Amino acid sequence: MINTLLQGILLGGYYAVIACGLSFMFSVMRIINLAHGSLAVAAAYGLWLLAAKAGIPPFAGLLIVLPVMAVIGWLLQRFILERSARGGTLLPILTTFGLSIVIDNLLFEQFGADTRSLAPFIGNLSYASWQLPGHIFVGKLAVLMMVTAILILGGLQFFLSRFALGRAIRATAEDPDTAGLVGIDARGVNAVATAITMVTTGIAGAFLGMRATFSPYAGGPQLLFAFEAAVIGGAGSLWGTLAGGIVLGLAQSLGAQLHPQGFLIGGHAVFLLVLFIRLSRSRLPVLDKVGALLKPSALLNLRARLRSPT
Amino acid sequence: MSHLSIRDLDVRHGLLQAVRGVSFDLAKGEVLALVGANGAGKTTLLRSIAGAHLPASGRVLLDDEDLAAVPSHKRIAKGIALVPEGRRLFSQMTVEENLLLGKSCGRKGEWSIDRVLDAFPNLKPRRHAKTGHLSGGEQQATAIGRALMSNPDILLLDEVSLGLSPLVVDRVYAQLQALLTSGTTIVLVEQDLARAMSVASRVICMLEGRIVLDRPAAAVTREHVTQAYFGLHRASGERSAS
Amino acid sequence: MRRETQNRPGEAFLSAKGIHKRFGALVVLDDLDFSMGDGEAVGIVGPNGAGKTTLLSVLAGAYPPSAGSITFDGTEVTSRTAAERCRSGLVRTHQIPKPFSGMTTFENVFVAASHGSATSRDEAYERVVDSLSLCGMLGVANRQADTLGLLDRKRLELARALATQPRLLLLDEIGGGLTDGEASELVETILELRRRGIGIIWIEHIVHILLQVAERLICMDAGRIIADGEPKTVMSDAEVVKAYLGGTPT
Amino acid sequence: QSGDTLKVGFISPRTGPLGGFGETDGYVLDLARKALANGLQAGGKSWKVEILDQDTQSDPSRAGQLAKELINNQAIDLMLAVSTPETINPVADACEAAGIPCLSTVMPWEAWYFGRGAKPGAPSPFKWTYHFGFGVEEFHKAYVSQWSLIETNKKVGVMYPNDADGNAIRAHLAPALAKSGFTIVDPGAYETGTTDFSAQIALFRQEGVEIFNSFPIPPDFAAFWRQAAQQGLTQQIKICQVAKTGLFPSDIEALGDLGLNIGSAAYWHKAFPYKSTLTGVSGTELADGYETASGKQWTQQLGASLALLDAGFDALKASDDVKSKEAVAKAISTLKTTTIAGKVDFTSGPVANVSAGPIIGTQWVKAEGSKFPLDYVVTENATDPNVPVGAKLTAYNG
Amino acid sequence: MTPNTSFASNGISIERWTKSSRLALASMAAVLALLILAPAVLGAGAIDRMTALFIYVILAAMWNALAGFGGLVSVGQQLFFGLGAYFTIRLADAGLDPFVSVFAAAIVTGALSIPLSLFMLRLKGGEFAIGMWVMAELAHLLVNLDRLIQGETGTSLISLNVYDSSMRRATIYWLALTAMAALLGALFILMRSRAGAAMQAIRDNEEAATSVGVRVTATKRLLFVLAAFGIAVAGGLWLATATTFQPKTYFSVQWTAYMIFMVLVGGIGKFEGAILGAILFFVIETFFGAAGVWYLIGLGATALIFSLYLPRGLWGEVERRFDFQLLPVGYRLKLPGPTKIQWKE
Ligand SMILES: Nc1ncnc2c1ncn2[C@@H]1O[C@H](COP(=O)(O)OP(=O)(O)OP(=O)(O)O)[C@@H](O)[C@H]1O
Ligand SMILES: Nc1ncnc2c1ncn2[C@@H]1O[C@H](COP(=O)(O)OP(=O)(O)OP(=O)(O)O)[C@@H](O)[C@H]1O
Ligand SMILES: [Mg+2]
Ligand SMILES: [Mg+2]
Repeated sequence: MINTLLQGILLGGYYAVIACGLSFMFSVMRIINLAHGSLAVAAAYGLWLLAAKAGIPPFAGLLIVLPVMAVIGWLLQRFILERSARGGTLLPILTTFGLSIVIDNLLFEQFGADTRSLAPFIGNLSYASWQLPGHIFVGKLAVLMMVTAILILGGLQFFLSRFALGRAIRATAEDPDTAGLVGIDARGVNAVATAITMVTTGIAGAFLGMRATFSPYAGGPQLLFAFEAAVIGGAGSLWGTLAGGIVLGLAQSLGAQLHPQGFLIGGHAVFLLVLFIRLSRSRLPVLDKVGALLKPSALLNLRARLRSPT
Repeated sequence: MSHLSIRDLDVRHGLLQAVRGVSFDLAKGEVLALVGANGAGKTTLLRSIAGAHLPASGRVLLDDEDLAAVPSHKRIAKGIALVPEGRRLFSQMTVEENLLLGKSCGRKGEWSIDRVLDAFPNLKPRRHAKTGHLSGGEQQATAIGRALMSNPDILLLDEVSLGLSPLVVDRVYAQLQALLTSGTTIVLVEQDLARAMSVASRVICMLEGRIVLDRPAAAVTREHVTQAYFGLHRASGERSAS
Repeated sequence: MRRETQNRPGEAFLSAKGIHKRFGALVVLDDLDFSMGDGEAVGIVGPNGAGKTTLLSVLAGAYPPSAGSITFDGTEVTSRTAAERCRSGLVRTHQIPKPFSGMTTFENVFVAASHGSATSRDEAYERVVDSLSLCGMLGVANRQADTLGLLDRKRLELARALATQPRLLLLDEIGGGLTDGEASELVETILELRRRGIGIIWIEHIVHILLQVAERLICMDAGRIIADGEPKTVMSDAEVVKAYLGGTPT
Repeated sequence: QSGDTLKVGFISPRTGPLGGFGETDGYVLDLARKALANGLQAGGKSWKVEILDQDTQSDPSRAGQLAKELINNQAIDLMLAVSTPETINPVADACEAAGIPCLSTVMPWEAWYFGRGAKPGAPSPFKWTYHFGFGVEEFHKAYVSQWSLIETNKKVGVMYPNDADGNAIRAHLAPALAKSGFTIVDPGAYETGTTDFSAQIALFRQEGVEIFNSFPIPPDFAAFWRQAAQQGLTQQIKICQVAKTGLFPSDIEALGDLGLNIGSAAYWHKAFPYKSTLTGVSGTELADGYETASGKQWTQQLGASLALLDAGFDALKASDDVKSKEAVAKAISTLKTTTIAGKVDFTSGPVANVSAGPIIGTQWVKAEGSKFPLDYVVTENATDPNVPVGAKLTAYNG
Repeated sequence: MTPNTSFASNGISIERWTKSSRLALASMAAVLALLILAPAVLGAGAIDRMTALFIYVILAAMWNALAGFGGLVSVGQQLFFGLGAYFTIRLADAGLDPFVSVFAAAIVTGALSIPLSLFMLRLKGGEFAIGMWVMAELAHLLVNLDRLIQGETGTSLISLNVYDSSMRRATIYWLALTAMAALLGALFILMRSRAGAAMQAIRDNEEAATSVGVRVTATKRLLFVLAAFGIAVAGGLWLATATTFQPKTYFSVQWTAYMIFMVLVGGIGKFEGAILGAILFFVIETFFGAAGVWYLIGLGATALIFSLYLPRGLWGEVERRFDFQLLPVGYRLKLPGPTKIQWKE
């Protein structure tokens, strides 16, 4: 049981990493980015190319791939997302859907259908583990992902709420015209925001490639988990995404305990349950407290309250 | 030398011409009351000065520099700040964050969050509330505060007192008075004529996109303005030659 | 055209008892009692953030009170939705206008006319044209609502509310930003509604307009009613002057 | 002109997630077209042959649409469909509906037969569609033979997904294996796309299984097997026998060191001693030819696709009237031939419309002196003794 | 259909039809009538393709109704597509005639969508969109548990095999044609009705809609259930044409992606837009489908380019440029003469 819980939580760290960039776009910039998975896979291919053809190990490869991703993000915003975001919330769905098809198939055209993985290039990290008493194994890569998730999501949350640029990003996302009127260079800020997103997407791609295998069309299946984590986490909160990832991971692990096919069903069912409880809070006072606890921003408020004397 | 000058400005919304051939000059420290009926084009005019809406033709000059190619976020860095009609706050962000955003352009000056909260004490308890949850008046106060945070040279206020209770209106006007002494130029859209003329050094009345009256405040009576609203001045060539 | 009132003489047309409203820890309405008779015109003033709009929202059913009950025309409506209250004749306008931005002015009002009370389509058309002309919006009838200026949006709020054939109209700051001439036309319109027997609750900071219509004035502060009565008396009440008018009684 | 032209449809997944299966089809089709350049002799007449190859993009809906398009607009005389239920079943259903003979291979025949609505014991509901290749029985034979090569406790941990192969295997293979003396530890079906397998791994560890058997798609297996290594399961596994994943070298390469010594089963291997009836090439010639032409390592799909073409054209040759759909269907139903992938015999199948084919135990080992990192060796030959065994099975954890 | 209601008193009238729109409606009716005869003249291939087109039109129109008119953006409409097909298989297995099953299944799906709506319709924006997707996944997994379906293997609607192939083809064609015509007609009437106006109001501002008396939940539910029903019909018909039921295929998010593509390319919120989008998608698929990877890349690029350069979609652009509507659902007020903006009359 403890093992199940532990593995579930660690799995949550993986989901949180995968969801991070998506959540950033979804909750901060209000863009449903259907190309998120494809972009992550593209980054994984970048790392694979460096590792397999140039002998640069993936962790070093990140030093090359992440800046490239940032530049791609910047270009993406300038030439694609900016235009489409102006047309409301729906249009970016079409844009990023189109983008994902283009990316997937270009990858296929370039790399074929072969399954690839970054795991062969990182020694035994992909399956190395620490053994705890009670036959519990903790995967090193899983811990690394969890730590990364905490660092990225925490760092971004801190950046968004405490830094002028972070505030500018949020303001621009809400109303770019008015952002201009208060002196924010909306285009620039959005391009920076997308660049940040793409860096996190690049990291997601790296872990995706190290944890399992990928092929040109591998982006889609990961997308739904990422969305679930982001939505459970609640709009506007990146910490929430971490919580969302963990809730999802736990639900799946526990679901698998109940019934072998319960892994996916458990995750989906808990996702819907969380939404339901959140909705019912206003109607059923009993659920009020549970819902408030489930809303990850409650945690944040608590922290804020603890910190500020008022 | 005029500080802000508008030359033959035409602004359109699609087919509709909202501002037609408007020209005027403002000296530093002047307070202009811009009045006119519903739909006269006041908001459109202010927005095109602030760079939020591009004019079809004509020019906006700041200290003789043409602003045509200057986007809105750079105009505020040059000192032109707008309190937009309808507040346009960032509703997901708190009062404090909205005010801090007013500092984005990086202009130095004496306005700070504390000073804004002193000017609008009713905001103090709502400092960490999201502005989307504020009352109408609280929002308006935040919008004014946000513009002040950029320490503007030229402050454009669209419907300043809209939604403010009389007590707060008094405070706003007291603040404007204080700004005047520090040499800020102000353009004020205000329907309460008595109020507007108590601070204004000049009154411009617009009708259907045109200026139909432009006079020093001292030389204008309530009747003049009221007549101008209905277009009675058009024939008598009241437009100033400045 | 007006619907029959069911209430018996002596009973309040609209009454709210013990209304509390909290948003998290913030108490916005604090044990507030309020009632009014049929066809009455009540003005509400009060400093910013006093809870006026919140009171209106609770009365109209936009959100439920944290505690308290509301009866309208002899029926308990506390748990009714805003839409149900609207169809029984209790309708509000929004302080910050909420037009149906993708539809034309005409269509905006048509939705209200055809859903606010049960009617035939032709009757609904009739009512749309009536309220558009009453609010002077015939000229912009075919304009998409998101191209309207702020004042037209406010008028649209009024026209939409009118088209539902209300018996009690809750108005939230529809007089701000009007020129003197426009303001007196607005007063005329409201008086016309009064003549048609429609009751009015009107929140307004432009006190002199309000006084031309209101027979009774309420001043709120910090979620309570601090003065209630004949407008002149309320306006000169010391507490009102202190909290609201700031030493310049009109 | 259609009077003397035979049109044959060939549908396979060349792009999309199943693209690995179709990767070699271009090469195989080239060979076939070359062999047919001078026409096909059938019924005492020489026919011009046109092979109309189509790519399903791995999309079953598209597969069905393509089949209809070939039937309706191209008036094909015979349909060939290859690789995975996602490709074959929609095509076969379209042919069954339109009355066009259809021959297919490379998916367990149970999933083809029962998966399309046939009921056990009842007469075959299919008139126009035929399938050849491995089924559960062959897996059973191959596994029993392979797993007896190494001393184990005969405890088998199985991971069968809730899909075509998985369900057919669970229903029929597991009981058969149990009968042959193996203890089956089955945590139950899992859904593809599962990313965490702690529950199953814990069970296998607890039960002390030494043989592992699975029918996963590559991403599922990679996630599972790394986790198994992480949690110490792999150290106790002596035989890791996977199907589906491990068909193609890239799946195994992606596993890094963990991929070495994984056991697999092949529906074709270049060591098969047969020659293609259509092109005349042998197994080694086919594999080497492909490696030279493409620069990539040979895969077992080469032989399977070519075998389908072999069988299809053999049936055409054997039919009384190639232009009669009924005659062609009849020729298939009585077809007896030996393709590059072995025997095809519809007269003695396990059920009507099906001819069972071999599946051979194999293993992925580190390659010596090759430009490719892995070598694919035959370790047993129970289902087709003609195939030479090339190497001794090495223990996974050995 | 009262074309113009006049207000005799002051010469004001409300226009709902224009000359061109009447003509358009008449010619649409004529085209539909002609299409009935198609199986007698066209070849089998053409009939099959047209059946696919009709199904696409249904899908696009339903998604457009939901998102374009009701503001309910769902990425999970494959839920109903899959359920429509699944129940068809289930009912046919129970011995019902396969063609009858298609419509019975749609009714079952529509009925199921009612309790579902109680929950889903309370979700907003992105949560609704993703929530529907999750629902679809969940339904997919649950359907997989059905023994008849045999997991991802699926099964086939072999009871159709009793019909002779040309008869079967023509029947499916006529069913699809009828379903499309009926659903489009129902939708058009609904959108022109008062409920239609209410839906658009809800889309634009739910709170305001409630405050003027619109029954928000009931109205949304009407649309939700209609869309569920329509898409389930499409799913059943698709199954009838394809025979094979593999859950993964029918519950694939790709179906919704195609709906989004058709609607946004054609013009969201425009009745004509959805139809045009479906035709466009169909044409692209028919002519370039064989190009494999490059077809898919082209499809993606088309989506991209449209979203960037023609954000209103094809029909939206036509409407804007030429200011005319063929199938108008709105209202236009006609005044007797030029009127000035006045506060009061
Ligand atoms: N986005 C828009 N699209 C089309 N027309 C517009 C738009 N915004 C404003 N207009 C029209 O332009 C004209 C001028 O509007 P503007 O808002 O500038 O007037 P105003 O003087 O500020 O009026 P108000 O007192 O109502 O605020 C009006 O007729 C208005 O309806
Ligand atoms: N949804 C909400 N969440 C949190 N606080 C709210 C919410 N709505 C209103 N408030 C707070 O409740 C108080 C009363 O607001 P309300 O809008 O009723 O004031 P008001 O009297 O209408 O003021 P004004 O004259 O400025 O319009 C304000 O302090 C406001 O910030
Ligand atoms: Mg204005
Ligand atoms: Mg208010």
